[in-house]
Amino acid sequence: MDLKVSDYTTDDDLTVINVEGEIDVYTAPKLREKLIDLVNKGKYHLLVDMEKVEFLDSTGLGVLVGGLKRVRAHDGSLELVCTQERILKIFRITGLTKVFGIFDSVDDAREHRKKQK
Amino acid sequence: MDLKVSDYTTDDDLTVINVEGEIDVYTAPKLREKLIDLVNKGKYHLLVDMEKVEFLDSTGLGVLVGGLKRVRAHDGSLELVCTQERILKIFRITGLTKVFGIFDSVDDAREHRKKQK
Amino acid sequence: MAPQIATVELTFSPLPVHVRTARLVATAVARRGGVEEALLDEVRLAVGEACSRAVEVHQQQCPAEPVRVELRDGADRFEVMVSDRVPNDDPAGEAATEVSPDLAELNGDLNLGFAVIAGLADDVDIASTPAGVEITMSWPVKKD
Amino acid sequence: MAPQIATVELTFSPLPVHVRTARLVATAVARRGGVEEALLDEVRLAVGEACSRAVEVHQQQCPAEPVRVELRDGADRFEVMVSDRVPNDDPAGEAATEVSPDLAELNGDLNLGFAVIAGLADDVDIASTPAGVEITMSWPVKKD
Ligand SMILES: Nc1ncnc2c1ncn2[C@@H]1O[C@H](COP(=O)(O)OP(=O)(O)O)[C@@H](O)[C@H]1O
Ligand SMILES: Nc1ncnc2c1ncn2[C@@H]1O[C@H](COP(=O)(O)OP(=O)(O)O)[C@@H](O)[C@H]1O
Repeated sequence: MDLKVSDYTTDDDLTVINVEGEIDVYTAPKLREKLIDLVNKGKYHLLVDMEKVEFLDSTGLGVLVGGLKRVRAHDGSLELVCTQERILKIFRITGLTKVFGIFDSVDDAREHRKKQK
Repeated sequence: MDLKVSDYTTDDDLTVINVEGEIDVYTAPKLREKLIDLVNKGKYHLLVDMEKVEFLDSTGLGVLVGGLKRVRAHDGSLELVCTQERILKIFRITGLTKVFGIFDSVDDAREHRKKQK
Repeated sequence: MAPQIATVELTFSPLPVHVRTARLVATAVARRGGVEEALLDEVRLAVGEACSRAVEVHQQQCPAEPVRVELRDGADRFEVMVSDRVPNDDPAGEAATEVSPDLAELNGDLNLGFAVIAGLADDVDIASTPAGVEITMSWPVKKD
Repeated sequence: MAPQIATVELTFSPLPVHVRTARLVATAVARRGGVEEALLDEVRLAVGEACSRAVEVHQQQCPAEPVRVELRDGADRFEVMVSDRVPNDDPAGEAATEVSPDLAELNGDLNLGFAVIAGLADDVDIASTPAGVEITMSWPVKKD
């Protein structure tokens, strides 16, 4: 199962990254490139939609953490959309649920973002 | 994928054996037992419906050939229903298309049987 | 052809259930190695036949020894070698016998397995070494 | 516990793509060995993590050596051992470090892989031998 990564930016300047497939040691570099690319283009508010992710390992986690560090350097944010228990479990095991904002939907994340402004 | 084997006998005394799943070195003994069991019960006209067979190897072929030998010993018959190209190919490669009557459907096989009587 | 390295090797106790594992692995590695979808069915079946045969001879002669499958993902061929540890077998001789559809012949051991391998693999080599029998099969690869 | 035999062994060149093969094989053998469906996700992930780690150290230190995965289908446990050929590593020490959610700590190497393994495998043992590092994990089996 290969990894598909696409993105779009909303009018409130949030860049939503849709990830589909398996994020593992084989495919994580692709996601990493996408995140680096977006930051280089000045997109510092990222929301990674994980709803279509079928598998996630620590390499994938590492890439998300790396992305977070990058956007933080620009006072940005990297948050996640994830409701899948098997994926959430991996964030929980590694303590990363406390590091990432995790939302039930893209709309929830945008709502939250508006309130914080 | 395990193998499911079930059977019923029509009023024209044909016993239809429905086989579902993979017939290979691991599961073929199950089909073999069913054929032996039917012959022991006096069922000498067998029609094996292969439409739901997902995989067939030479062990499975061997079991069908073994069944054919058994019913022939009682002037019986063992025929097949198979339209799947990937399964037919295996009969063709081994020359067994010339040994088994192969039909497109259970009805076709019954029709053929009536004409021969 | 350039020397090929064994990228994945599987060894397993000679039990029918592990033939399924071997089929699964061979198909997955072949797919990733660039073997066309249309050929994967052939890989699955031919590797299964070679492994079934090896399991059978091991069960008879050396049930404690594992069967070995080597998958080599070469530049232009995907190669599979299945080796058993039972020498003095005569698989090539058997394989040479054409399968006859004559029912009279079905009394003997038909070696349908070899017929299937020969019919499916693009290229087959059966070698009888002092250690045992090695069946090597290969298929073309489309690299992108 | 009774001595267990290695029923299936997989060795592969240290490439990320083969970690996928290892996950596939481990999950298939675990399923057939009687590991409950609910636990298979954990097997898949933990084996993947151990193999990813081994691939990484091999790529750095011995890219020509294969990584080995042994799957032992025991009477009451399904056991997986992943071994690399890179000694003098200190995986146990690293593993002992608790993963802290403090962002300040994310600058260092988090060893998220070990955190995942430790969190998922029912029983984990990490041994540093002169030959390399062996990570052994196991899960309960329900035999019918
Ligand atoms: N496999 C991994 N295991 C643990 N932590 C990782 C892993 N991969 C990346 N990280 C963490 O993510 C950070 C960023 O890694 P990476 O994506 O390679 O970007 P960078 O180029 O900034 O190093 C690393 O400093 C490390 O803390
Ligand atoms: N794996 C096989 N390869 C080739 N021929 C086989 C195989 N299995 C069975 N046969 C053929 O089918 C016949 C019947 O085999 P089997 O089903 O074991 O019943 P039997 O109890 O009559 O030997 C065998 O004599 C042989 O010709």
